[in-house]
Amino acid sequence: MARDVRLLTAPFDPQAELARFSADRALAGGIVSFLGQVRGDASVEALELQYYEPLTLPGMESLADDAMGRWPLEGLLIIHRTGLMHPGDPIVLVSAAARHRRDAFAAAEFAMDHLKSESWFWKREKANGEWRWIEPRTVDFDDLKRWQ
Amino acid sequence: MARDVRLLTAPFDPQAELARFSADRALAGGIVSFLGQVRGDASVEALELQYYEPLTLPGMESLADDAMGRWPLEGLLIIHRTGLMHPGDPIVLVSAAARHRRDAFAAAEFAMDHLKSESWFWKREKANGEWRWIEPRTVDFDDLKRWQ
Amino acid sequence: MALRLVFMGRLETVAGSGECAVPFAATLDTVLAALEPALADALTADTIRLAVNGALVNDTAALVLHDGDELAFLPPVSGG
Amino acid sequence: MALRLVFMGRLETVAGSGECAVPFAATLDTVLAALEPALADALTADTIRLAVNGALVNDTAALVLHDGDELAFLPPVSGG
Repeated sequence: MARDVRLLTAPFDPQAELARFSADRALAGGIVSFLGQVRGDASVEALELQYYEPLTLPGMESLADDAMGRWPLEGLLIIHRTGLMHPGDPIVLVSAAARHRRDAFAAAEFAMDHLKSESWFWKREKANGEWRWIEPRTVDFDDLKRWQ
Repeated sequence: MARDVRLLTAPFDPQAELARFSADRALAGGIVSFLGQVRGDASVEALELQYYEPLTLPGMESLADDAMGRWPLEGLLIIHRTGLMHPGDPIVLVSAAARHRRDAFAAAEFAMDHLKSESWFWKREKANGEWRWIEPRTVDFDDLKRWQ
Repeated sequence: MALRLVFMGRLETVAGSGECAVPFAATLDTVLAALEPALADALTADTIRLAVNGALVNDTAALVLHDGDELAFLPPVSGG
Repeated sequence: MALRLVFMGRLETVAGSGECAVPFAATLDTVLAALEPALADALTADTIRLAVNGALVNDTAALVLHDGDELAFLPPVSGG
């Protein structure tokens, strides 16, 4: 099970996922993981992520295939939440396992940069009782250019 | 508790450490972790890491301070095993939490590159019943040059 | 005979709901002409992408619609 | 009156143990001269660093030892 890509509408336990993923990666010398969680800013009360079924998961699967083709990985895990989340809730977990450390770091960062700027998610935040749609951030596009 | 640096002579549970670290990092948007474990190559039966008490832990603490000074981190965790280990055993866990993803990736990779090439550890591997000391790898020094 | 329209992200706020059904029309212009002008404007902004039945459309002028098609209007993504 | 010698990594294999006590001597050369020649050679290779009481020594020629000092001989590190 080299590639595991999931789009979840309910909460998940990132440590349990990582424990399972690293137990299955006996050959890998190194596993690099990124965990994104809803920030505990006092101002943000909730966050909602929308997805569009026909595009979002296929896009994530295609991103995973791209990463697996670029680096010699022992495994790649991409889990992304959608729906309503609150401060501290896990949003995204990316984990790349490789024999060589640099490959695992590069693949995990590549996957995150693309998830952040190219994946089919729309986000809104609730602050002071008001929902507000989040526009794309310029810095995310700058991050993406590094891989082109 | 922004900085947590430990040198352990007994096994540790990386997922439990990560769970605790990420629960304490409420402000961080992203946490990048590197887990190194003894490779499950059929050939390597055991691995032993030696350290020299007066240098090894102080060196790791100084490395952590350096990383905290270079990037705006919400927290940095460095746990390193010593002693006798077997395939699948965790060796090293580095975890960097930051508001911005790029900072967390850079700090975790910086810490790993320095642990691999500059830290006071001596490693030997047992294969086919014979212990053999491991020499430094050229690639580790190349990795290090990126930060200079 | 109908089409299904899907509004993602802030377009949902403009439309007042995430999706609706409209009477069938063969071209996008005819579909848009039957909508509230403010919504039609938002849907035709330069940054909005269109997907028909889950496939992105690059040339909307050449588009020929079929009964039952799902048209999804996609603002710029805002990151996971 | 004694010194403690510590042999890390592959030097432990050459020395046959990780540490030993030797009679006090004020200079490194005198300490080394009293050891097995094969061990003394291994300890003075270009790649070996010396730490006295946990502090790295850059100029071993200028080193003056004191009773009870711990001399650690450190081969190149092999990565965590």
